[in-house]
Amino acid sequence: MSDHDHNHDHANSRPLTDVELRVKALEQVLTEKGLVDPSAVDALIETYETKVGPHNGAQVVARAWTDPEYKKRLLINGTEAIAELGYSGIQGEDMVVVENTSNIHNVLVCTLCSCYPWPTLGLPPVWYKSAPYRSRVVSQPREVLKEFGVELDKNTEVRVWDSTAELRYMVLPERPQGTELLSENELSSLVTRDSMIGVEVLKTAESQGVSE
Amino acid sequence: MSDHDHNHDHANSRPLTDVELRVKALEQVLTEKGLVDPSAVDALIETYETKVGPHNGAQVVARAWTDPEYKKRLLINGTEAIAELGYSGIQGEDMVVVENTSNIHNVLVCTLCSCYPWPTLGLPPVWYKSAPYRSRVVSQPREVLKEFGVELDKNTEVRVWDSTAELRYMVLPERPQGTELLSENELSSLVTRDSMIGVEVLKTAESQGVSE
Amino acid sequence: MNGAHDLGGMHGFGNVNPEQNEPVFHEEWEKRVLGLFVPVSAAGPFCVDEFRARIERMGATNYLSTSYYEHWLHAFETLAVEKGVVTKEELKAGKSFTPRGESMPPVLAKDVPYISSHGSSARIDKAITPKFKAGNLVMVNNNHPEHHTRCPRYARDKLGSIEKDNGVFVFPDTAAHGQGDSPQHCYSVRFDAQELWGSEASEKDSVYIDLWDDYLTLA
Amino acid sequence: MNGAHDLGGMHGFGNVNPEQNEPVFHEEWEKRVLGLFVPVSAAGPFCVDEFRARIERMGATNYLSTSYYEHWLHAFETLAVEKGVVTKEELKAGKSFTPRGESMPPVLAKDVPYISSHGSSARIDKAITPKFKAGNLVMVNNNHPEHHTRCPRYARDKLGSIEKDNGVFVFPDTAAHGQGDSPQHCYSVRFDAQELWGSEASEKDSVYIDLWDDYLTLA
Repeated sequence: MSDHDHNHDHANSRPLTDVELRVKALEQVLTEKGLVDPSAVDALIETYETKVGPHNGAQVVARAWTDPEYKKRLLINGTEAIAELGYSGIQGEDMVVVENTSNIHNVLVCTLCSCYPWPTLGLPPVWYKSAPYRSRVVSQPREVLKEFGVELDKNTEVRVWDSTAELRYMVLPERPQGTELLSENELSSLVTRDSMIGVEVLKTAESQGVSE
Repeated sequence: MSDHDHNHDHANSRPLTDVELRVKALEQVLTEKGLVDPSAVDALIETYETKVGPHNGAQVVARAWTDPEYKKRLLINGTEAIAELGYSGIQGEDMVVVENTSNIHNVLVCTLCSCYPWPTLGLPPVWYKSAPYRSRVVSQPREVLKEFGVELDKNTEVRVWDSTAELRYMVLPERPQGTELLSENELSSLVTRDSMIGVEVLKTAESQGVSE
Repeated sequence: MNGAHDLGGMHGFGNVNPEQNEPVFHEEWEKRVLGLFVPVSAAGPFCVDEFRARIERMGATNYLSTSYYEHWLHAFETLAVEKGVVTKEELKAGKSFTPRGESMPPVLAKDVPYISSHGSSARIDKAITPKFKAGNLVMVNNNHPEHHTRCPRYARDKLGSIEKDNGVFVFPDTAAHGQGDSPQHCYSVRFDAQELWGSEASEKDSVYIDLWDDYLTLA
Repeated sequence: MNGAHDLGGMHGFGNVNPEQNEPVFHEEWEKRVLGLFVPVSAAGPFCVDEFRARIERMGATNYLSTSYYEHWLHAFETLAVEKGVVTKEELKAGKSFTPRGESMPPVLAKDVPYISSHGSSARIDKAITPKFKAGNLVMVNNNHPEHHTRCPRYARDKLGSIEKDNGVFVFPDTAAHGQGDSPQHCYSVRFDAQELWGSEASEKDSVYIDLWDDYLTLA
């Protein structure tokens, strides 16, 4: 897409779709007007394709699991504690971390659009942005979680967080049993994106076969 | 559409649309199975294209304007009073007539589908079945009425009837001023479909130029 | 079902655009669909609640981007298949693959005047004690069933008053899903517009909604 | 605006179908749209509330049948035209018809790390008296504005409790329409699931929603 002279996709030489033409036109017009520098667009893409992603959030979680003082700071002021590890910025300006425990299960949604904590989780997956998830998880969280393979005890309290304002939420998942001997680094490799959205409960290290 | 042998519309020899093909297929399969007699389909179409329409409701209104006893019966038991004039049946099995007065304005809608009193008003117009009308008239009746040219005094009471059950409503519009000398027949020619839905207020005979 | 069909109070659909001197039908195929209503609902018998439930499950974009008679066509096709009257393959091919049945005589043209002028009331002639009487204040239950219901979303959890007892009627929530008529009283319930839509609505205005016993609780 | 975007509690959209090992982007054009967010919102400055309001006005079928980045593209095009940065004709032609401007320097690649890691908080550093404090019971106002709002329809007229005061934030309802920031407190408000969805919901469950002073009344 950095070649703006032709209306063909060179990779497979098919004609561009309407939406591709619209994107191209917008970038082209703004570039000609000197309002967009395509290399800044490239830099942003690279940032969210390679640097910012759920591995960031996993570091935060692993630190919280291993450092009780950090965890305390994280739950009191998520934004500052997350920034300690170098993660901050767009769509994570005001972070709130909610903790899963043996009897509380938190799950995140944005029913009105698709708000998501970019600095720690990266860009949201398609299902998170889709009508089925946004419509159902807020009214039928247990059914939706079941579809994700999470069967909650009826005595577990489910808390759904609907991101209607500029606060961005992140779930601190429960540390799996049997991970006492793992290092912070090993722990972070256990932490999945879905566990930080709250649609996955992390398995013990053994059942995941992580300690190899 | 009575010729089922070709997938072309003979009137303008264009290929049939998807929806036309589906209708044709449904009727054809059911006819072959002996479950549909196409001449019964024709008879139903003719009924609602030529016999049943707002001229029926207009007769009911004109009678109510000229016969106080009839009006009383009409407002107490719409179904029976309307049947006195020979109008009854599908989508009018249980009729309720609501009366517009100098300070009450009634208007009909079916927010959930498009329920409508067929025996007196015929089949509903497209706008009545459309999302703009169904979504708005129930929450912003005065704005919608304004778009229809009806400006209501702020002291007028607006009653919106949402046909959520099998009752079918019909508005008895106010008899226009200056129509004292008109016959029941002349009066019925003043009564419009929209006035019986409640999106029109009938003008005086003079301003309509009906008495010629 | 909280679906796209439940349009009361929604925004963003634009102005009402009435067509001047609108014809009864705009297309020939619309006529056939209208005309098929009676024969199709006789062939593999279904009630109006089953019919509406099928339309509501079309999916939001499909529902909103298709017309009234396309909704009907969808329901006819779906119900004819569900009731075992036709197969999907037959509808696709436009021809019957099994011999003509003997058992079910079709509606005939000569029956049409009687049928159209009699219809089929959903009223049930059964003495059932009403839960409410005119003048009672009632709250609409705040239920959000996934099945068919005729309690519009905008009325839920709202306070109204029973205007009139309409009598005993088939209950759509069960009838739509082959779970019986559950006959019960259906009332005309009056709601202040401000109760439904907040203080921006006129205090003079009201909305009347027909609601069944099972939708309501004495306030 | 009671629009199709306000999806909480709606039915009929089917199951959630997560894609295994989903890539960050599925199409090349999606990357360009993501990458344009920062430069475009700097070029003809707009806030996130203006952005969301434009998406919500796409129309229900358009909104529901297009993807996240198509929503963004729609908002970019609409806002760039509204803000006078480009014309519709230019977008159609894919070329600029007026000379390159001098006044507004574009976002440069070297600025990207700073911008992406700093963002732009909607928090306002202003001492404003909160209307509520943690523990207060509040009713969500039953308003149905046609303009942009972040009060979801399913929460209106419902009773909740203030869980936490998040501080002072830009108010979306005014900011989305160029009517100023109207800074006010925004709270995390806790609702019993049964209050929102009726008795079929679990009595153990709750929903937390962030709501501003102007959406709430002390119960």
